[in-house]
Amino acid sequence: MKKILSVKDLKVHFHLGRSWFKSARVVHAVDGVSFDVFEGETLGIVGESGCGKSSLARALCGLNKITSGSALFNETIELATANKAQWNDVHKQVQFIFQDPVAALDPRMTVAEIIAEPLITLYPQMTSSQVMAKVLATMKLVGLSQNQINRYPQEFSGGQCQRIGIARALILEPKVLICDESVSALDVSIKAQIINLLQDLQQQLKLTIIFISHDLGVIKHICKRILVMYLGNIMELGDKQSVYENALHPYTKALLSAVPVANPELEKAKQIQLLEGDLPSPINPPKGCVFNTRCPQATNECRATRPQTKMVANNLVSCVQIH
Amino acid sequence: MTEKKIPLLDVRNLSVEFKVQDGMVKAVNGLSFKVYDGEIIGIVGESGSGKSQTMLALMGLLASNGKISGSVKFMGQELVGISTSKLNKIRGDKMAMIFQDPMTSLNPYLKISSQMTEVLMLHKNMSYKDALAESIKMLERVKIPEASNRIHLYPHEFSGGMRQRVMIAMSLLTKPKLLIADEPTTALDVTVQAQILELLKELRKEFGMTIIFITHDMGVVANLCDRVNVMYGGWLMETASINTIFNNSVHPYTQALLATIPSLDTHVEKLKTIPGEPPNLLQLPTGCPFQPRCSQANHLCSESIPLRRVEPRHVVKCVNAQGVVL
Amino acid sequence: MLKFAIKRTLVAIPTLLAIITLVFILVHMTPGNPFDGERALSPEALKSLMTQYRLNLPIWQQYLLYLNDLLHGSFGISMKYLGQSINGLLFPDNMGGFWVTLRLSIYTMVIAVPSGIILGAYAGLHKNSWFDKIVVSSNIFFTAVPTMVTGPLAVLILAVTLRIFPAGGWGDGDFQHLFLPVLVLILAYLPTIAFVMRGSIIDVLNSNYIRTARAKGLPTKTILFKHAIKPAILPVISLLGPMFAGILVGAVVTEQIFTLPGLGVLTTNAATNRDYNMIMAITILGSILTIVFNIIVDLLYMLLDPKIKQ
Amino acid sequence: MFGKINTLNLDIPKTKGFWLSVFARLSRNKLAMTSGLIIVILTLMCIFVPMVSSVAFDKTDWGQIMQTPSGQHWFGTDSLGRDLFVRCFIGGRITFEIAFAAAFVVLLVGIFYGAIAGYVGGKLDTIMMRVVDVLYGIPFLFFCILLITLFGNSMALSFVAIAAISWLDMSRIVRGQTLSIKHKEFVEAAMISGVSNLKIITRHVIPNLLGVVIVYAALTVPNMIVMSAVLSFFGLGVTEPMTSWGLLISDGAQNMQAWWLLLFPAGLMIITLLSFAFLANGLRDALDPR
Repeated sequence: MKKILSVKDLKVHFHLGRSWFKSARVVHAVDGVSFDVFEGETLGIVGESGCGKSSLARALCGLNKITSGSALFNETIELATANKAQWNDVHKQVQFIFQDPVAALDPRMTVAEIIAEPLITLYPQMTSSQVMAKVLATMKLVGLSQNQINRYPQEFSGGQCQRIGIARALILEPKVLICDESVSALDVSIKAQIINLLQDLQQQLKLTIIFISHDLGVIKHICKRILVMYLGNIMELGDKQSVYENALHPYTKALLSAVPVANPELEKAKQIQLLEGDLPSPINPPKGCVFNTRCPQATNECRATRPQTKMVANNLVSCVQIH
Repeated sequence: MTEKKIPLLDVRNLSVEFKVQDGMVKAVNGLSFKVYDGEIIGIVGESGSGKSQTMLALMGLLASNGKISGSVKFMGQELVGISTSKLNKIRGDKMAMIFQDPMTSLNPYLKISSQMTEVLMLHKNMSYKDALAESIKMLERVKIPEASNRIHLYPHEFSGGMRQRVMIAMSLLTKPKLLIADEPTTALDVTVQAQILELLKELRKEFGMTIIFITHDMGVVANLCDRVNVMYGGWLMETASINTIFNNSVHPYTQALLATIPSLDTHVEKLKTIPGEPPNLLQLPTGCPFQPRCSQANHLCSESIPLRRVEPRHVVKCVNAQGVVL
Repeated sequence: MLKFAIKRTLVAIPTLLAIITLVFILVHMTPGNPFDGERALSPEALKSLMTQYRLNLPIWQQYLLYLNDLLHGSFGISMKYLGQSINGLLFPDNMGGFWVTLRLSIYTMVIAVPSGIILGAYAGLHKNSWFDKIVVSSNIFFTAVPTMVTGPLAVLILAVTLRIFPAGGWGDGDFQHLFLPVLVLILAYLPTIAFVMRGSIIDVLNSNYIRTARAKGLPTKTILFKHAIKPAILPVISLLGPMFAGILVGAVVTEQIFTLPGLGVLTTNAATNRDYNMIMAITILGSILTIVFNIIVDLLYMLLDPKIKQ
Repeated sequence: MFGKINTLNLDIPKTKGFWLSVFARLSRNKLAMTSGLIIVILTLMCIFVPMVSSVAFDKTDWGQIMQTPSGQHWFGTDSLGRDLFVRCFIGGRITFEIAFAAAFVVLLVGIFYGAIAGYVGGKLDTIMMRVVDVLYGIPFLFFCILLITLFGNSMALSFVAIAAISWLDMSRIVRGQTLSIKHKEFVEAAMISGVSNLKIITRHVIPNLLGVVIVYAALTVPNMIVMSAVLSFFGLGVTEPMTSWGLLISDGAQNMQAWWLLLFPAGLMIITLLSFAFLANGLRDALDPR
């Protein structure tokens, strides 16, 4: 299977206000992450707030600048050093679905203009009739009816706005779709509609989907391979079966046990591994393994050395204690 | 389980409406349910289902353009239409409430100590010294490290999870009979949410207070609650014990809601969806608000629909339900 | 707290320096010099004047000397009243000049701010009552119509027609003569303070933490005076900074209407007589006052808002 | 871009665009519409009354000094026997000219300066905002008087002086708006569709900015009127025999016993300023009906 994206030791850091009193404070949002994405698969990136999953996703589509490390797209374009022309090429093949469906649409533009903008920008040579044909086809694809074409975003519900956002992304016929918490802002009944839509589109258009979420239930339903992140680092990476059934990393285990399941018998019987304390600040992450401040099995070795990611059973795990 | 004693909370035909520019928003219409002492009851529904408005109405915290009708008896005392001064005797003392957004629910300009001691000094007329000691004890009880000096800090010096613990500690100072929690863990991370849910269960055992827990997350309900009220479009669709709701619920909406949730234990290829859009509270259809999206809808659904008791304490508001009409 | 005060003052110094430099450069960019238009001066008289005003020195030297004077609190010498020190004109010991403007501004602030807060709070608590409508409409009227229109009208009605107050003049600053000018100034600023206070009370009372306070069963008095007062006052305090500069200018305009011997008359004389030094002095004095006042407002703001203390 | 979007052949009705619905809401606001009407009428009178009137604005008539308003002189005459009615409207014309010209400059400089500072951000933004802080430190009246005394007293210069210091508020508001729009997700969506920065500003930032700018523009014009009046109150800017509302009011204030000399120009000014205020309020409500 072709590696559509291979990421090596990627870092995304933000510099907070450089006031000349205090030294510049740096947020280590993504702190050395390596993984590959294969064509046609659905990779889930899961983690709690502040774990860097959004910063990683935004770096892969050019919204955040890559501080260091490499991200090779389609085995040809290196995203860390891509120029404008290369980025335009990447944008044609990698598109992004945002979390807040309404804020992702310009209130002053009609549905037609919103959906057509990427096409008109990246394929200027297309004629007006070609553009309109493409817009109508993509609207049908995502379940929007033709007579909504002249409407404005305020006239739509959350779910419909997300469909418009998806149509805008698909009009370029991308290879990769990055969804950043794309269903988290929706009501339960509407969430299922959009999840099913994404799955149908993936089969129909042979899309590779990178789905970012804090909701382990949604991730389990949609994704084939799961990547668990904590404070800018990868804790565990493996296919759905092995991560959900026999997780190895203590954080993954604690995370899975903390998620409430919609089944009273299971919930009452469950033994929850409570994590003590709060998430440390990404401005000065803990030395050694970043999880050591909250990990029930933390030892001095964890506090000293930064664990290497290694293959154990069929999971990639970065934990010193697991062999 | 027959009617053993008078319910702690008895809500009869409660309706809440808001006057807005283009009409009347019917947030809650004709809600009736009972809550018994010591229960943890979950109120579940999507946004716009009226779950929060019900409790805000009960606590007298509705927006100025809100109108309440019907009856709510708390420990036998009628709350609808009560004067603010009488209500102030109850809320904060026998009845307490915690809210969803920990970042804005505490006064950013006052120290935690002053926000906690004022409750005890008012309702239990304690001195500041005793109130402070009691507050520190309660903060330690909700596992806040070095409570004795952190109590003198300001809210912005606490994390989201810590602040929610402070809110819980503050609400339990006067040992209330009823604690209303309006989505307290929705804004928190999963691991922090688990801490708060476990804390609530321990405190319930220790103080024996009744909890009304409002949420849209069926997993949280399964973890915490004894009984569940399912609401939609301002109506109470079904109320039953936790096992009945999850395993043999009667109302089509409850069944549909459970089928759409991608929970950890679902192994289905494709999620069942509920077609259509959430209800518009300005133009609710006559009769059942779920009718436009319901797979088992028929012509009866648009008339007024009676409450039917399918079994003791399992009440459903649907034409298809078999049971004695209340 | 002190650390913040020092930091805030240090930040203000470059701003003040920039203003002084800007004004200095503007003044010295003008073609020719102020004396050539004057009555025919003999060459030596002209030369001695030039040296007296250091105009013969290179410009940067003049600038440094000027800064040095400023540091010693002297604004140099007037170009109209040859040889007379500007400080004497600005700060005469008969309480005229700058002191008049200062008194007017202080009286206005002292009366307008507290009453604005109280009236605004009352209007905010009784939304859409007749009193609230008065506050809102008076805010629209008095923000739109400046002192230079309300002033003369007040004189026409109260002084000329009804003869309750003198039409102008300082009369050694007694109540009689001060009432109208201060009234006009208060009317120009009190409605704005009240309107901002009204808006902020309404926002605060709709906030989540006030809802928590009500859920705790606290009496209305406690909710208002313990929980709501600080957050409600903050927007008004941040309004006072820019408002002070407005009041300073308002006082100068009012002095013109009521012919009071304040900065106003000094400014007009300096303008008509092209007394550059005096205009420069007044502009820099105005800037110093505005910046000092902004520092005070920032410190006050910081006192109330714990988030800024760290 | 929009050229390529034509949905005409699909005969789908175009729902009311943003601006149409704003105008519809505005026209329902009686107060705002009447204020707009008053402003238009006043502007027309300022243009045509001096042209059409039989008496020239500067024709002194020693026989008619200080006449109370009469059939012949509707607004009465001033200390030189000149007809006040004509002078009020020639004064109005000058005041409007300065105000609209200064407002135009203020809007242009303010929007441009604010948009760049807001969009580019970083060091440039801090520098540009430091400049604004410095200029804010100087009370505007003294700065204008300084400029006029130094560079000569002409109408054109008073307009430059006012504009030179009034664009500050505008630039701050526009900067704030640009910052908030820049971080909105639809701008990021445009970025990852390869849209150039310039196109993002013209297609996404400016249209979402116009609402606030229009409201503030409707407030800038009366501010300019007041500033120019204050300057002429100090005898700067407009010089005799030409006049402006500021001069007329300061004349009126000098000889109070002739009440009409003050009442008519002050009345005109109050009506104009209030009309702009109500229009601005109407625009604000129409643009974001919360």
